[in-house]
Amino acid sequence: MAQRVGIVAVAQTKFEEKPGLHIGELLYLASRDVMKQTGLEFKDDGTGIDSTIASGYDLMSGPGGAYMFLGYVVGAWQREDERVIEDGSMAVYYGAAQILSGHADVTLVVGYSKETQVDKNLIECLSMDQIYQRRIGLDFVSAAALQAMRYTTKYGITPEQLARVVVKARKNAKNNPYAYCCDSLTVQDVLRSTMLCDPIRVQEAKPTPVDGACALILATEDKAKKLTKKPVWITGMSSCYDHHELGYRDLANCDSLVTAASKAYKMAGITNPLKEFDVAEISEHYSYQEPLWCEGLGLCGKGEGGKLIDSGKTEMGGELPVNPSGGVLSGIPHCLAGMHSVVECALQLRGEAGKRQVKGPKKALAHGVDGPAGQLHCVITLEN
Amino acid sequence: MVLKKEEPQDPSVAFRYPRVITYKHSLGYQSKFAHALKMGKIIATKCPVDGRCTVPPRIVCPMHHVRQTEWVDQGQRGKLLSAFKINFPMFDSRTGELKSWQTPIVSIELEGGARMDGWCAETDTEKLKPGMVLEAVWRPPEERTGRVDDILYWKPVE
Amino acid sequence: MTGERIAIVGVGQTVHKSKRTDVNTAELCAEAVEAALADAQLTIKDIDCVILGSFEPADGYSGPDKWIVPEIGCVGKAGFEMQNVGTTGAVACATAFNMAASGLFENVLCLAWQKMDEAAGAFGRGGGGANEYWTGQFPMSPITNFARRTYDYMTRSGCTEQHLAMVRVKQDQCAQRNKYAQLKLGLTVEKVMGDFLLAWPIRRLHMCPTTAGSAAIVVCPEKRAKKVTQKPVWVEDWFTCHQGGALTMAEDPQASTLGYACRKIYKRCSITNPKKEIQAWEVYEPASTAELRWMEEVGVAEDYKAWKLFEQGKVGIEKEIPFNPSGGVTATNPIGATPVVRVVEASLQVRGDAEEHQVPGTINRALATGYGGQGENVVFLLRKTL
Amino acid sequence: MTHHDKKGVADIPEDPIVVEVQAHSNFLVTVGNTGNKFLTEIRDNKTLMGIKCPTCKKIYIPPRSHCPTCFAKMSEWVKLSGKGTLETFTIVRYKEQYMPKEPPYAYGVIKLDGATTGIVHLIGGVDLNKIKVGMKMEPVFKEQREGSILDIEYFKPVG
Repeated sequence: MAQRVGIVAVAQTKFEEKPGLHIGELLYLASRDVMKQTGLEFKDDGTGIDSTIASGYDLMSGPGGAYMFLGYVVGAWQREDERVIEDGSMAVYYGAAQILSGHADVTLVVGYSKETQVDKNLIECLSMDQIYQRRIGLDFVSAAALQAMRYTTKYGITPEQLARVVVKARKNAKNNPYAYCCDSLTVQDVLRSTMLCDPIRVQEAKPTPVDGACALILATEDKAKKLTKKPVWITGMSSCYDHHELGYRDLANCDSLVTAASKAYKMAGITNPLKEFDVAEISEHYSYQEPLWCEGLGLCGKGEGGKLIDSGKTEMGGELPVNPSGGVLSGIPHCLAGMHSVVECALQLRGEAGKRQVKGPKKALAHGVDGPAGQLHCVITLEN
Repeated sequence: MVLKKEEPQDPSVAFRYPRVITYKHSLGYQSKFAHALKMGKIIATKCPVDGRCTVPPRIVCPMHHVRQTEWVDQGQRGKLLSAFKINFPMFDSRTGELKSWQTPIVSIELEGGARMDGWCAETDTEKLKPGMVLEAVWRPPEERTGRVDDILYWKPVE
Repeated sequence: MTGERIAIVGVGQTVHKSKRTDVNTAELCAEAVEAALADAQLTIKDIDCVILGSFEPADGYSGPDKWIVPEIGCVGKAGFEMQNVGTTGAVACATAFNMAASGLFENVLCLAWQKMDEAAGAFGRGGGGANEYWTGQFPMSPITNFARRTYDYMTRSGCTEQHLAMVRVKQDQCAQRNKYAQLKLGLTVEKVMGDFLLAWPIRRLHMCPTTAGSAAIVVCPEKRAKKVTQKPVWVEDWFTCHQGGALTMAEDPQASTLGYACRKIYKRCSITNPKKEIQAWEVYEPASTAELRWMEEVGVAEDYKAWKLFEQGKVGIEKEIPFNPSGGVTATNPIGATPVVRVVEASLQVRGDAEEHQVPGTINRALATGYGGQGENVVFLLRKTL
Repeated sequence: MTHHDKKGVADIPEDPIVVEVQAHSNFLVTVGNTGNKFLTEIRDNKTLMGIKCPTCKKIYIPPRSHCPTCFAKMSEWVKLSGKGTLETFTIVRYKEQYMPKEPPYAYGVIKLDGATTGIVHLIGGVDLNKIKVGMKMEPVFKEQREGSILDIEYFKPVG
């Protein structure tokens, strides 16, 4: 990248069921937090926040045009306020591109999700094509299950290995005051939980419903240095689409993630991700996704995701701790996961991650995913 | 399913796709407004900077970006700003059905300064002059649900 | 601008129709992409980033990009989807501009669409949204919004229904010369005035139709653009000026960010006399009557006097003010794609490729806008030379 | 005439309300000529057809009119036997309103013989516990067919 984009402040709300709060209040909590940290206000003379980029699924919030009545909370009045309808990582991606383009110097990126309002599975079913896959009733859960079955059978990934992913996530979440689920699960507890959609068990799927919001402020290199003593730099980023029809892909691979990661690494000059990154936050909506996405991200070879988990390298204190926050498996709302990854990575790089802090990290890897069985991936690399 | 058994190639297969999504909207800060409607009151949030009252209530003032926490009773009467009739059927949000709306839609500036829309009892738009005073007519308390249509309509004050 | 200067190197749109039974939504999109690539003389292999704009409530999808991206051959490419209600297509264009100017990509494809023949039973149903609690309770629609706007305009300006009809007739005359336009009706003032009254003073002919159509553009950074085409259309500046529910129509019947956005963008581009310095206008008017106020807000007419220009016959393709030479939104309205169609048409004007509806003379600068919600506008300035 | 009834306002409760709202939709879905050909072949002839990319030579099912990777317009139809191999499957054990039948039931990706891709569909005609990856599968068609992907009732193991 020609110049670096800095993250100057990050915020998140506690992730939990919040039936008492309006969506706008979620946006308010997260956005005012980052504004307070930086002292920035909504200004149109170039001395404050120049533009806002939001991320949230429309049909999740209301029957259509929901955001039309929310933008004002994050400063839409006569100002640039745009919305990415993808996982939150894509909003960060676009926010950084907007700064690189010179169109904005300081951008507020916010993500919101209120799963308590609507059946998440129904909305996800509405992402499937109407003619074939939606007609047979496929949704993201069953699509993920098809991928899980293919992946585990092709490479001999064991249920115990996958259960360990959940145990690790919940254990890490205990150190995260914002996490929703931080129970002391054992491998046996996971394996004994009810089967949701073979081979995915209830405890291996993202806890739902959860509400919450995240916010970040991005700035040009110059402004970032002025706004904070601890800027976190975005050094590489890319997204990539895969086929929509599950039958068009080999579900045991995640080609689009491989492409997205290689583009992002090239920008950041990363050649050995496992060695070079000190911490990673990966969006795993189901347990099988951690080993599979790790393969796609080049943290291990093809089919070696299970072994990577066994090796303990991804545990806290390991070579590359994956999801010190507990990640999506500890309960991050749908479509906020990727933005949460970036927020957590930034906290780690600033040394502000509290009890979940990894020791002295220099480089971090954030990942977001959207679409059935990981159709659209986004990879963002960060540095302090 | 609207499928014509004609030429296999030509008429495109088309089908209807009915779906119902149930939303459980958290009213959050707006809850007070809903409670007020049930009590037969219209209240508005007030901007601490310029004192502008807004209905529907807003979390922050859109122009000044400050949190609005003060609520102000807007009274039962208002000044007519504009009125117009619609001659085409539109969806009734209570039933989800198409409905013909016979009464005009009026914009009103309430006594407290907030502006809002409502239905008007006077169907002759010729008789509705900007500036005239209208008064809210409410549903009986037991029928109120905390929605804006708890106000049945607005009637001109004699 | 510190990033790269950018240009539109290819534009494409479908022939807009009220109904398309031969293609599904994804295939409809592919038609515009094919057209844009052909226009740019590029293939899909050249494209490295794809930005989609979907007006989801009318698509019945949550994230239709997942289904559409493979149909346009973009598997393996970077990209994402944008949505900002009515301004969706405009925001998608702005996003594509940002992506190209960021220096991360060489050829960015921007696509938006709508297949309104499928959307009659849309989720939205007259407002709704997170504030469903408020808006869903009145039967609000663009028709009621523009009835109110127009009523208010007439009270303030003194223009009559006759003038409103003149605007519609002008749009129809333009649309008849645009081979992509949907409605070509051969209207007269009498015909418009005798049309079905939806909500006074809005008649059926005043409102935009429902259209099945799509539109796409290809954007490149400066160096690449000069290689790709002889006729790059330079993107001078843009401003997505939203208001996010800050004002309801009850609070301000003329709520609009267009004037503010134009003043700001004119200042940034040192435009002091827009009427002279901008030679073609593609301004998003969901109702023909809105064109009057929009003309005033963009600065080609004095406040509340635009209707006099119609009386004097000064508006038209070969006239003093070439406003919406394509026939505008009242002739063609594939919602999500409508703002992209504005950008496409403005680009064609700048290039001199608008054929039958080309504004005579050199078009150095054109202005295109997108409209959405209750008065939200996005403004684009396109130039022939840098 | 303004009366700021401050006391009155303070008396109004603030406890949060959750409002239930139903959004109805009834979209019309146009399948398009390409999908139409595919579905009518299933309806009228119980035949599964793939579509071939002229440049990649890949054969896709279900069909699209453009190749997802090279954007070539596809129009060459290839008749398939309908038989294939089960590449992966899952058994759905939770219930949602949009599901085609009562859980538990199974989905699978069937890699069809003669095609580059597989197709996702329901798996039936077999004890759910006996479904295995690698099984040979064949389609079972409904008696009453109406031109939908659900005209295939499910895929079942061969034999």
